[in-house]
Amino acid sequence: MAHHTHAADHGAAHGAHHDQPWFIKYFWSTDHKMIAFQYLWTGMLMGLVGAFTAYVFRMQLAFPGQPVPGWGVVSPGEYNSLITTHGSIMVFWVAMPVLIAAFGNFLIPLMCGVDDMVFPRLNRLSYQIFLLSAIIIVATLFVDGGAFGGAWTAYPPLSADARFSLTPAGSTMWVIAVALEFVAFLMGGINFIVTAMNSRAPGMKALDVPIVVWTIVIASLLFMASVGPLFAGAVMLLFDQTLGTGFYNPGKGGDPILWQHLFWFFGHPEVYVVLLPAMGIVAEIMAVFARKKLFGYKTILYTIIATAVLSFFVWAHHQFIAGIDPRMANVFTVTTLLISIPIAEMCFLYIATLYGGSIRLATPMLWALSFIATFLLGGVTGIFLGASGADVYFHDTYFVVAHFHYTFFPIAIIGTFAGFTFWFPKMFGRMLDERLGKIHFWGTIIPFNFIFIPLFFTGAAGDHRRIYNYMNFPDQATPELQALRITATVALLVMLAFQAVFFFNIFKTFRSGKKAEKNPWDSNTLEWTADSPPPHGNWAELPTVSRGPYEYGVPGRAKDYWPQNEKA
Amino acid sequence: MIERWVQQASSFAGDVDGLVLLVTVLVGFWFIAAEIMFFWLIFRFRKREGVATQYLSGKEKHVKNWVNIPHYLVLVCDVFIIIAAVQVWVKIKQTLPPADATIRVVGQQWAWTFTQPGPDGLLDTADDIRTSDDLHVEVDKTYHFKLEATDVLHSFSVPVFRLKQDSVPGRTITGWFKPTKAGDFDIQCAEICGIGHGIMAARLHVETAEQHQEWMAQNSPIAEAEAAVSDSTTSE
Amino acid sequence: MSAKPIATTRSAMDIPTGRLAVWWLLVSEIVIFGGLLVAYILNRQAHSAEWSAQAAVTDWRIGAFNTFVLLTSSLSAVMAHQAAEKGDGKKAARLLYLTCLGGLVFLIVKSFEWTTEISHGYTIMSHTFWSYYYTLAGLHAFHVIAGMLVMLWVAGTASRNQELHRVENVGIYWHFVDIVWIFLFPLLYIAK
Amino acid sequence: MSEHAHGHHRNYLRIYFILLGLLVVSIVGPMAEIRIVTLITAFGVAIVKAYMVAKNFMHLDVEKPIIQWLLGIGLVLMLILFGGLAPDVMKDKGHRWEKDARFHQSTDPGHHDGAAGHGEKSDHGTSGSGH
Ligand code: HEA
Ligand code: HEA
Ligand code: CUA
Ligand SMILES: [Cu+2]
Repeated sequence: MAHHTHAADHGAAHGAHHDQPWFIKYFWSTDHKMIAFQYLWTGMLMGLVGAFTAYVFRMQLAFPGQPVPGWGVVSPGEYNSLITTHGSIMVFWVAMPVLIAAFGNFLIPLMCGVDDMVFPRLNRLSYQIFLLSAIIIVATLFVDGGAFGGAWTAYPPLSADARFSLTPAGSTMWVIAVALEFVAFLMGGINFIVTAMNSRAPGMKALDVPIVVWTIVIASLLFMASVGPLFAGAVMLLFDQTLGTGFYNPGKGGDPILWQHLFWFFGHPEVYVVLLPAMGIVAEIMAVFARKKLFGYKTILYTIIATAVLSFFVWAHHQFIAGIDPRMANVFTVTTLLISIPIAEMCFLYIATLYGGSIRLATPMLWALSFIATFLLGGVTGIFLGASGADVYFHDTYFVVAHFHYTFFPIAIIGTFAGFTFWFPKMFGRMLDERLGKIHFWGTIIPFNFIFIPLFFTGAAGDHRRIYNYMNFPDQATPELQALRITATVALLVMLAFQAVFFFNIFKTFRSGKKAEKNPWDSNTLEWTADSPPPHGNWAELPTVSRGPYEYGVPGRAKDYWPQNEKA
Repeated sequence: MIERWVQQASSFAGDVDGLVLLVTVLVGFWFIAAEIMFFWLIFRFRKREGVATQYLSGKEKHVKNWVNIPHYLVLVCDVFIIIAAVQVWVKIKQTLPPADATIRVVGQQWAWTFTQPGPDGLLDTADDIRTSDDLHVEVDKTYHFKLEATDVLHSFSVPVFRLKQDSVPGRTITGWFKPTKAGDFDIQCAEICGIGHGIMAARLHVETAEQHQEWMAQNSPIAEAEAAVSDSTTSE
Repeated sequence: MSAKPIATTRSAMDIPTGRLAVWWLLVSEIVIFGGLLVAYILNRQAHSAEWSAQAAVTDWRIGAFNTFVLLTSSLSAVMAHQAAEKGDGKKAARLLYLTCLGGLVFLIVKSFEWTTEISHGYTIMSHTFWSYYYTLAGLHAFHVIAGMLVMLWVAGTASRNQELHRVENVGIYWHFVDIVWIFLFPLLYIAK
Repeated sequence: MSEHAHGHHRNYLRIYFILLGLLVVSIVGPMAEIRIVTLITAFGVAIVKAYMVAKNFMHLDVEKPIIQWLLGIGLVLMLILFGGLAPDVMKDKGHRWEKDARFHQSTDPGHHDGAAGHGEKSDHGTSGSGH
């Protein structure tokens, strides 16, 4: 048959590509590693945009009405636009592209021992659509009427009608950008899943696959299975905005709550879509730097799957008080609390992995460990919100904001830095400076806690979200609360200042960093058997696999690690 | 817990705070236990010369129980939290104790309108009192509210009551509260509703019976109309 | 770059890569159409009498004819697959062109139907039933167009006896589009 | 297809004619205008038709079980979505809420502002509802 499936893996991959024009090399490449870098740098740039918006609106909150350096006075409309853009960008244009697309693209072929993704051109197209969506969302900041200001959740009728939102161009562009981003990730997701399913190295059984590959694949799957209704919903929203249909307009027989369901049916799985890859990255790093086999690889895998399954049953915990049938809240309280079970197990297993290890606190490990330490707080504060009776009070307060930054920040920033510093030698062939790395680590992690711990308290004290100036609310306009708000903002400024160290470190390493060997961390997984950086095609001869990824400290061996490809 | 920052001024505020306290204790315990264990392990198994790492798969009984037993206990904690949460929820949102008065609360961009019965105690009659951004209620009376919105979503949030409910255009949502403490408090809009969301504040005045009578007498449209001589009462 | 990466040719799951990808594509399509259909059905249940009055306007004969057209095109698609399996690329291509023709007839009929309805004042704005009607059928028609384009491309290569496995893959997609219509037909035309 | 056993030959034409027959049933059945008959003939038959296309044309029956699972999961998710939404979107009156009659009698394309009642649009505007 024409597509007989076991085409022999005829050794040598494509030769290196010389003398390509730089546009072809950097923008038109179908090499999975180059596409990973495109996602990585774009995500990083978008991270800076997201950080800048956070800076502007946090300054406004700490010093209401004062002009913000680099922006000017923040009007109420601008405030809404800023937080909406911040939330949307951080989730869809930073967390997703970096954690799933950048690490997924880079790691899946390398860890599975193959030369590329199964559909390289689809992969390239996926990035291009993503880039287009990123340009559109950033452009909204400059259009007439300003960027969309209806929050990243975009609840109609506010989002559906320019007469309510007052951002005619911004809200339409927002919907288009988000929909395009979904398309890009659906394409990418198919690539990731099929590559991991079908193209693994000979000998690599399902349970020999590193956890991070599992998590990225399951996350893609989760995305794919949950985003459909919202994609349809986004089309409907677009029609409501541009054609005047009434899908969400009660005056025309539509229903605004419908959107909320469609959004959260996707939105809740989405938080695990970004959580899981970060968890996977952390698992890899912890195993390597604790020199330990993961504690219960299989159980970790089951908890990941259980989390993914349960995540489809909890969505309405975001809508407890949105006017849904109150009896439904009880169902969702139960499911929401149940989801703490697999995640608690996962955390416990990670902690247990440290037992009996020989822990080296290199920069990537510091990031990985701090992920666990901080995510735990984000996780347990979710329980307050999942308890419906308490959510009546906490809903839409800063307690929620602090909760999800204690999850999102570890995931999108800490997890990213962990993975970035860990795989940097493989990606770019040079070793980052450890001392600068540690300065950057402490300069990020300490201020992080000083930003968001105070916000738990302002939230508990009744500060609502998306308020541009608390001085309009007598009970909230107290000096004590203002002091907390200022603390958060100042900590943010400190954190932002320390990011300079990070960029300096990259800059310095590219100029004069030490060359990286193939396997600088004495790691087991396949990517470390390729050159640093791997050439086009990754290996001259594709590897085969003889064992699982976490055989550290196997008794009776001279070395404390045992690469997956080494013959027994 | 919450009462340290925000007063309790409704009959169910104490229930919510009790629930929050329960959750704090239960998850707080596990949070702290997990963190202590975590940092201790990092310290205990830091890299030392000549000490090799151990090879454990996670199936060994003596170590596995360190994960399994806490895991079951967490499940038990979950059950307690679910029971407590549902109880509080049912009390606030599902049951509807008999009302002494019913008021209408309408959110619109960007103000709250409150309609309450006048001296006759009935809503939608000529003596209704309408106020904007000020809600006067009497302490220790049970109120039902009918929550509506005219344009976009808003959310009727009264922190001192521990009460919050979105108002949805096209729906009338019924709820209740019973003030227990006199004083003036914030009402906020808790759902983003456009550029005025940040100024959509109202003030809650919980009054004693006498104060409330007095306020009603002063503000009754009938009284005003009578004072303005014969003109018929156009209550709108 | 033009040579296929080894990744594409491996098959650890024992399912050819292309076909596996099409199945995944269909999973994501199921939830897209599914979400829209769920919204439509719920809304229609909520206002059943009022919406039925609107739905009475749609012409079941047109819907039935188009169902017939799509079923027929599915037949030719599956026969193209059969021919491709036998290695007869030329025949497969001819059958694929026939399938495309089916798609074209479907679209032409649809456009007449829509023009008539719009000229009678039933536009996407006039009632929420019609909003769903046009969105559902429009999304479906969009898939028909996409399927036709891909099919033309596949037929081109198949006629040179290359990449014959693609005939099956595009066929699977086309049958899915057919199935969606099988459900849209009663939902939009029959239930009054 | 090698191992992908299409070995037993299907008579596609026969299946096609059965499908056409079912199409006729789904048109004729509802003409009786009996609700239950309509439901069975229109929607029940649609399910049968879809099943036949999936089984015979898409060859799902001889596909790897994992594929059947995947598609099945997609469908189950839609049922979950339906179940979660039904108590809100499908009903006019729920526990503690009802949809406002003023909001859904009209098919008029005009905006609902006027119909919504409860007073004039706020004139507070951006100037604030100051305290
Ligand atoms: C990746 C991000 C992420 C993650 C992982 C989570 C994880 C969880 N979230 Fe969070 N959440 C968000 C991101 C995230 N969330 C966002 C963005 C919002 C707001 C969106 C918006 O409105 O803009 C939100 C809002 C939100 C709400 C709605 C609040 C409201 O608006 O009123 C709720 C309510 O149930 C909730 C609950 C939970 C729960 C129960 C978990 C669980 O998964 C946590 C499980 C983990 C643990 C429990 C920790 C480990 C366990 C132990 C240490 C054992 C001890 C535990 C017990 C005894 C239970 N979240
Ligand atoms: C991943 C998600 C994410 C991240 C990381 C952040 C980061 C931050 N967020 Fe954000 N936030 C959201 C998601 C996120 N936020 C969402 C979804 C909302 C809700 C919006 C809404 O209500 O609609 C929100 C809302 C929100 C509010 C509430 C506004 C309001 O309701 O009025 C506040 C207030 O303080 C805030 C503050 C901050 C701050 C100070 C940071 C700081 O941590 C930012 C610091 C940033 C950096 C330090 C960037 C450094 C990173 C790089 C330089 C890139 C590195 C990249 C690579 C290595 C590849 N955020
Ligand atoms: Cu009204 Cu916010
Ligand atoms: Cu959630």
